Amino acid sequence: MKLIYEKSVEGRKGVRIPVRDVKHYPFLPVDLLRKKPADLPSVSEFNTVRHFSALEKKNFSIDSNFYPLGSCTMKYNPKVLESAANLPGFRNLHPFLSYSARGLEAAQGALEILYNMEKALASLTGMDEISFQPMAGAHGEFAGIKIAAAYHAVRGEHRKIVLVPDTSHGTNPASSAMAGFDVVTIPSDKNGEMDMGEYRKKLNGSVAAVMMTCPNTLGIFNRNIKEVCGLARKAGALTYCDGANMNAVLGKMRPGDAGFDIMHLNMHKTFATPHGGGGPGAGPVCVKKYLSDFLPGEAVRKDDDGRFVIVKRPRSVGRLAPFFGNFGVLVKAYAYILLMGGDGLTDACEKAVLNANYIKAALEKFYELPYKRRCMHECVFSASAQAKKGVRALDIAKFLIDRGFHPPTIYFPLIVKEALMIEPTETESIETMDEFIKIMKEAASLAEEDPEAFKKMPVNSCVGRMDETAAARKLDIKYSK
Amino acid sequence: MKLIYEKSVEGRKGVRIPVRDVKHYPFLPVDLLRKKPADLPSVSEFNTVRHFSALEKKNFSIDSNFYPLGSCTMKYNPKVLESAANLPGFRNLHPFLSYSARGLEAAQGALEILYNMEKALASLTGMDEISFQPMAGAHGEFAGIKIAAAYHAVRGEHRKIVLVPDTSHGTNPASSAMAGFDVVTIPSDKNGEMDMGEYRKKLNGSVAAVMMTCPNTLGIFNRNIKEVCGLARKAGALTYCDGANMNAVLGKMRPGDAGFDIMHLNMHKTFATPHGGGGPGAGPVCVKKYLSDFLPGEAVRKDDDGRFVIVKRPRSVGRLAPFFGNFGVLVKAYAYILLMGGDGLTDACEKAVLNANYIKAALEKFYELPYKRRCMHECVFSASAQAKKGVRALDIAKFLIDRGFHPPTIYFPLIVKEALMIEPTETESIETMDEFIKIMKEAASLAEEDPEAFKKMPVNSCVGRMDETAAARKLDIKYSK
Amino acid sequence: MSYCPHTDKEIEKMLRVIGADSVPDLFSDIPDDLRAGELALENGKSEFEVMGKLEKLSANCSAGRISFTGGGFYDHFIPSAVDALSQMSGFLTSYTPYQSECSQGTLQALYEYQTAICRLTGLDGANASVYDGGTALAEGIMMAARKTMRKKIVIDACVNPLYRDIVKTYFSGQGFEILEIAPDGCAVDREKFIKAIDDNTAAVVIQNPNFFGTVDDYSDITAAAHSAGAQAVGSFYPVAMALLKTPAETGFDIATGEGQSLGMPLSFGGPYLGYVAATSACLRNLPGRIVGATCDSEGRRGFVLTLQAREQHIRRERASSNICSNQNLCAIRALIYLSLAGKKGFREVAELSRDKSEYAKELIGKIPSIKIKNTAPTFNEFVFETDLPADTVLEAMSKSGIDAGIALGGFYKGFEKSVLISFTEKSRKEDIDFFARELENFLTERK
Amino acid sequence: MSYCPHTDKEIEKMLRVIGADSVPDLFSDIPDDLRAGELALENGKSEFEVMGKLEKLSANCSAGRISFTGGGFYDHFIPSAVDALSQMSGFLTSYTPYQSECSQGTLQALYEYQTAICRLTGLDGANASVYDGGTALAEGIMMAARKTMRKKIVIDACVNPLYRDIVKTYFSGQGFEILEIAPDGCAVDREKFIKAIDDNTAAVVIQNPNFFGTVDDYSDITAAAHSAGAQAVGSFYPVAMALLKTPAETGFDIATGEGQSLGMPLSFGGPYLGYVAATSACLRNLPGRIVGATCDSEGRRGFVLTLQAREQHIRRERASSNICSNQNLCAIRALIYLSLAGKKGFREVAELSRDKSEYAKELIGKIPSIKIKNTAPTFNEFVFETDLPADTVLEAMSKSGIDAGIALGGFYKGFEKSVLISFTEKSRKEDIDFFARELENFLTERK
Ligand SMILES: Cc1ncc(COP(=O)(O)O)c(C=O)c1O
Ligand SMILES: Cc1ncc(COP(=O)(O)O)c(C=O)c1O
Repeated sequence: MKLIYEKSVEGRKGVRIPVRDVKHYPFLPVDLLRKKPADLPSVSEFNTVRHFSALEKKNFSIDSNFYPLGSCTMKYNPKVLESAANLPGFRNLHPFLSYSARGLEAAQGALEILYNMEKALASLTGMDEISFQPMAGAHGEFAGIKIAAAYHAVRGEHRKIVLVPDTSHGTNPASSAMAGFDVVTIPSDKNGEMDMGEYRKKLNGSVAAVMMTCPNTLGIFNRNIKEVCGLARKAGALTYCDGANMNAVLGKMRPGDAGFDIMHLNMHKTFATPHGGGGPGAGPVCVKKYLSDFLPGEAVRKDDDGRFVIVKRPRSVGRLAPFFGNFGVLVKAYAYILLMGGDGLTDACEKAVLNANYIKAALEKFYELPYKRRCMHECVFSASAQAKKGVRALDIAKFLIDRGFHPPTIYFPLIVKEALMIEPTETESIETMDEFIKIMKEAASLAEEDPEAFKKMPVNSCVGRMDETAAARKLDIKYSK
Repeated sequence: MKLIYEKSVEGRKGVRIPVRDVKHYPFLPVDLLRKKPADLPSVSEFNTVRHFSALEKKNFSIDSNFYPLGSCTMKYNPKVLESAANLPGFRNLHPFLSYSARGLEAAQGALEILYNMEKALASLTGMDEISFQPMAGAHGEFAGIKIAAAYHAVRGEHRKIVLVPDTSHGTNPASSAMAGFDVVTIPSDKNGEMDMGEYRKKLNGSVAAVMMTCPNTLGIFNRNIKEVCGLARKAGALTYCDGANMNAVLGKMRPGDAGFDIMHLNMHKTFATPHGGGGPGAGPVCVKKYLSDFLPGEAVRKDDDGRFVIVKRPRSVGRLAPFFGNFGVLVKAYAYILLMGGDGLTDACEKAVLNANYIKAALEKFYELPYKRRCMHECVFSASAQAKKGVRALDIAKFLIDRGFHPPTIYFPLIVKEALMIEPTETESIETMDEFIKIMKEAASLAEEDPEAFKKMPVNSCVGRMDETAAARKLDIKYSK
Repeated sequence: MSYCPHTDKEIEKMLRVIGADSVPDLFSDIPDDLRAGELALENGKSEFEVMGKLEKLSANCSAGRISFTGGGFYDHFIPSAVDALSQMSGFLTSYTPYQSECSQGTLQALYEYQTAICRLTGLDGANASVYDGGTALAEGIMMAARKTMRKKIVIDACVNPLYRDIVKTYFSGQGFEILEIAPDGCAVDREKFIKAIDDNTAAVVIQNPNFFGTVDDYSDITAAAHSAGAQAVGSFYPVAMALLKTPAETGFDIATGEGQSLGMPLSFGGPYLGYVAATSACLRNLPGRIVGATCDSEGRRGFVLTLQAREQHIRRERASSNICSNQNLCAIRALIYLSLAGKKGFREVAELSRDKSEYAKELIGKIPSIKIKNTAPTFNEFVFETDLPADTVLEAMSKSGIDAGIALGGFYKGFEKSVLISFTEKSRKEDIDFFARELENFLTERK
Repeated sequence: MSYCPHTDKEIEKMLRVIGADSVPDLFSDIPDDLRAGELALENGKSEFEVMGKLEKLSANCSAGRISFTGGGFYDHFIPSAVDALSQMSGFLTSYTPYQSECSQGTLQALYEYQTAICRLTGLDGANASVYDGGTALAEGIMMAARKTMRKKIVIDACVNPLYRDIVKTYFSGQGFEILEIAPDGCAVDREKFIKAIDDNTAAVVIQNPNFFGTVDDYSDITAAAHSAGAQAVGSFYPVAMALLKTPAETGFDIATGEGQSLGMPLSFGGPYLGYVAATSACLRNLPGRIVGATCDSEGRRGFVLTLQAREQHIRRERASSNICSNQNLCAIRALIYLSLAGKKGFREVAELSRDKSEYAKELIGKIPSIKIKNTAPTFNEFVFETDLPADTVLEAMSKSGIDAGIALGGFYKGFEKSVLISFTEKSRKEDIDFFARELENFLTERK
């Protein structure tokens, strides 16, 4: 399909710009001006509509496809969430209004949402205070590690190590490193949990924080988390919970109760805000009371008259976003929380776990299951048996694309060879999962019978298998005509 | 693809209904109640979203396909029109408010739209007053013929005949018949215009009205319309202009000036309101001053204080809609008129005619052109040469579907054998038309080389060629499980 | 400005292919004396200006107050998914599904819609929509007239007065006799009505719940019609049908109605949705489009427009109706709405709407000077009478921010002090309480 | 309630397959002492109640008054098509395009977006977005720090103070020295700035137009940076770039900025769009996702995520950034916006915004007690000073229904009586006139 630039026709006009009701003022001095106009597309509004309508059809999406991408919680995004975020009072509110008394008046409704949501999330996580500045999970992690750094700094301690399990998501070590820490990895034991022996060995006075994902990326609930947290506390380290997988425990278990000091949530996973093909999300960072002064950005509080006010945090790690992060995403998450309520969120959690275990049980005989135990919201298979025949996880992914199913996450977590990480989420029906199971079984049979057949796949998509190596070698990241 | 009923699972719940804040009252007496609940689908909200997302993909549409369906004016529907109709003041306004003084206050903005639009449309058509009650073109025709009937009735004349040309749209004779008139058809002459000799012959004291389409459905501007109207007037008959093709003359020529007494407009064609897969449209009926008392429904007027009021029409033919017709569609049309302005509408008309003539010129050598002359907004070819090889207009239509182009209107107008009626509209670009032309040429070649190939088409759509005969014979118009 | 993509260069190229010198040249067929002069229209404006203007006009409509206005058009809740799904461009920007293979989305949806209407009414077939509930009723009666070849129509005056107007317009001047039977209180005058049926009668015409909100069982009337060889035609509020005896169970041959309540915003009167359903004996007599299931060349199920030989584009002056464009997108909205609400939820909507109305009736009924006029059961609306002209009462309520219903005096003699008030599942108890208080206060003060 | 489709029967069946007795059974791995107690959350509500509540909260935000508030976040016009297109479910409800063959829509759009950013900035490559303009600036400086392996950052205090805060947060506690150069009036203090650059300097950091609205040519500063072996990093307002010398033309190595103006609503601070572009020498050092063109097995062009070896999911602690989810949909919105506005229209937006600002500057400048603080040219905003504390002035204007800008005292010493005021193509002349009148009246009265 042509690029919008290839469709551009010199002289063609797009939307009409608002009428000019003031005179033309003299141009800026010529030495401040660009030499020639940016070569943006010259297309009609209708050209644009056709172009993006065509592009949109080339995507799989939750509304059209089962999307069991592990660790991504691709649940149904209720349509009403869009209506909520588009309410004019929210949509048109200028953020700088939060910087003046008169502006606060104008923003009361928005501040009330932040205030209420903090309460709701605190109750779900067992944490005490929350900053909404982080704009995605990784941003929340960075905030959390910064908080740990500040906490130790205030106490005059120089701790330079963050411990992460080998199952951790790549953002965990990356966020730690970006905050200036050295990352030490702890292996998993044969149950897919953190190896406590190794953990004890590596936990020492240089450790600033321990990051765990709960449940972890194998979909396994680490039964030792309380001990992990307790040991860390004794060693003077803080514990961080990567809450990306909260959908597995909502209403069942609260990281705060297990002893975690800090955590983040992924609103674009657990709280059903649409992922938009990669973002925007929101990754609020939550802490216990004793760390709340360090939170990034300002706090929203209620004053004695019931008005919402913005209060500076005395020892804040600083600002991570100009205002309150991805507010529009937060409104959607808030609407979701109100719609679901405590009962609905718990129900969602139960059904998410039920669905994952159902798929696990149904496919257990066809794919190797590296950890044979109950799973939480997702299950991780290995295609290593198939790989021996030459059919890799990637090939199975392409097979699924041809059948209209989005593939699972593949090759993650890293400790599972040829990983197929399947997270159905609670909003999928048994019919859809049965269809998926059927097709996964077909893939397994085909891998036995005709492994070569996979190499040509996908054939039903708008393009065939992409040459990713060539892409990196002969870098072409912008169109030059 | 499964029906929504086939996806239904007993006990599955849809959207949550608002909370009950009043007690349960005793049921209605049992003899008033239905025996069992209506067997509507039991599906989740997400099931519904998936179902309709899948269905939506099975349609061609203006946003995704060139749609040169003749006589339908499938132009781009600006996205802003939807925003306009959804403004809360319009969307949530109860129509019965127009029945009281206090209600009129609440409806001032809506009435202003109707008032202004009447003025705008009057200026475009050369007519004087307009009723917005008719909800589509055919409804407008019915209104117009009813007005003619009332006009003659008031004068004590018993005229029972309506004259229509053989090129007229089926709704013209059908509307006339539904209003109790006998329909007499006038043939076209060799230029594709009304045969004036035949017209003169058939025009007599029994003729209540003459209906013409301007330009006609051959895409030809009848150069004699003024004479047609003049002769009718002399004979005491009224003239009706079917304005479905107004896109061809907007700003260029006004039916009112040609002498027409009555006409309707198709807002869902000329004024860019989306057609919604078959409706809703709006078909306002416009008349000259001397017929305005007969218009259906009430008039909107401005009083001395500049307030908008609703005024009964003394000799109205009656009510054709409970209120002001498809108001939501009218808001879109009004927004379109404001966006386009007089200059834009005229420009649209010019480009519509330019585009049609371009396609005509480009395909003239490949398809028989029954009327070899300039066309207006559409051109009508005949596939009769191809039909001799066994490739009918319908086959060419299916060929186009396979190539992602919506077919032209086929087999209409009736006087052209194997008609292919092509209306590109003004919003199509030359690239798209060139692509269409190329494919139409391919069809012509293929018809020469391999006529049999057409019979299997389409093959790229979600279903193959449908058995329409079986559908009518073994009538299955509802799902029974 | 317009939405045309044409550049000057392209225009030149096209003119060359056409063999014309200029664009105005293309209009040479328009005689000089018919050339339009200057249009009395302003030039086009940008989206910003136009939306600015429309937002002002919208703000000048005080929609969204507490409202108990109904009269056949109800403020039921519309889930966001109805808009989101129906506005997808495949539904919104396609034309009539003449070419079935590239219109299966619309066609299957209509087949499902027809099924839903059949399941609601209990009847055997439904068409793909007509304009609205009023024209649906007129079309339904025309079906009966065609079938019976008779010229007399007996209609209960408890049918929505606006619909009766529409029926009169459709049938005027064609030798039909339309006999309106005045109500007995807020209900049909059974005796008079049945007496009026004779062997010239093409159709008896009934509405349930009627315009006053009264619910009834019309089996006796449809039986009387049938024994006189007439057809029974009715107009039915779909939400009430979730609970009430179906038109089929009550003996109606043809059921019609307004589908606005199934996901259409009030929108000052339209676009709404007329539905028409009928017994199997009448199906080939239905107006407008009908979708049927069939198979493709490989035996796969698919859908097409069927029985097109009834329609104007084939049969012209002998068509069963002149209708061409219908309210397709509204039918799809209704189907989406019914799918979202579902078998269970749709009943809940009906039950809640009725119970809110019962609650209000109880509350208002306690106000000393007020009389509830309906003596028979009601669904979600009823009529109350005070000692004052209805407009005085409504005016006062309006000052309290409440649209308290419809004054009936303009439609019915003897109802000058009567107000038709209605409720849906959206009517909040606190708003009903507030209204009852305001009403009582006002009436007491005026004493 | 939840959005789960499960019926009791299905749950039973699934449990049987799993071999579990009950759903709670599945949670047996959670130790008893970690079981959550009762949640302090209300039960779920229906869409009707929730939207009712949110509508009230929305109404409690007085957005939509006359506003001249900017400061890096501007109320430009957003054509309806931006919403309509970006909210199509293929864009809205898909995940990151890891599986390229079923994500070509997102991938091609991102490639086109990257191209647009390159064409605006004049630079060689851009990534697929980061969170916002502030984090983009921090990421840009980190690129420079990695490249130069130096630890000193010289930043103009005319850079948005909120962005400087973000930069400080990112770099704190890691041995970096961040040197802020106080402004000279409303412009960079050239001399001091250039003097501060030395061979420890990783990056010089500039914003154009700066936070005061002042437009400048920073070629001398970037040249000084380069001769010291430092990189030049800037933050650029995309609408201004339609007119101004490009970052490339001015010698910047890395251009970053806030894309909110390209079709994102203000939305109380987000979601917005951070862009990062760089010269070819820096491309493999970019943070986050990048889309590249390549071919499929049959040689057809297609798009993939490329250079993934830079990213956290491959390189973990050695990744060029920790970013994973970005602001993808906002990038697509920006591309749609730029396509709709087009080459010509986008310049018009810039010209109009500036001319409205010039008009206001002229008008306000005439008020006796007012001083325009910018001495150099400005783009669409400027600083004015009165004899009163800025908050007093803003408070008064607010009473007239005008949000008249940002009080600068909280951000800059010596600016306690200064207001930053901004304009876009949407600022109506009549509103500017009204504001100027109100302002003059107020200042006169207070005399
Ligand atoms: C376990 C885990 N942690 C962290 C992240 C990062 O979240 P984000 O993409 O919102 O930055 C993810 C996202 O996939 C994740 O799955
Ligand atoms: C020439 C002409 N007249 C009348 C009509 C009927 O209009 P509607 O479908 O709005 O009833 C049409 C519609 O196709 C038409 O093309």
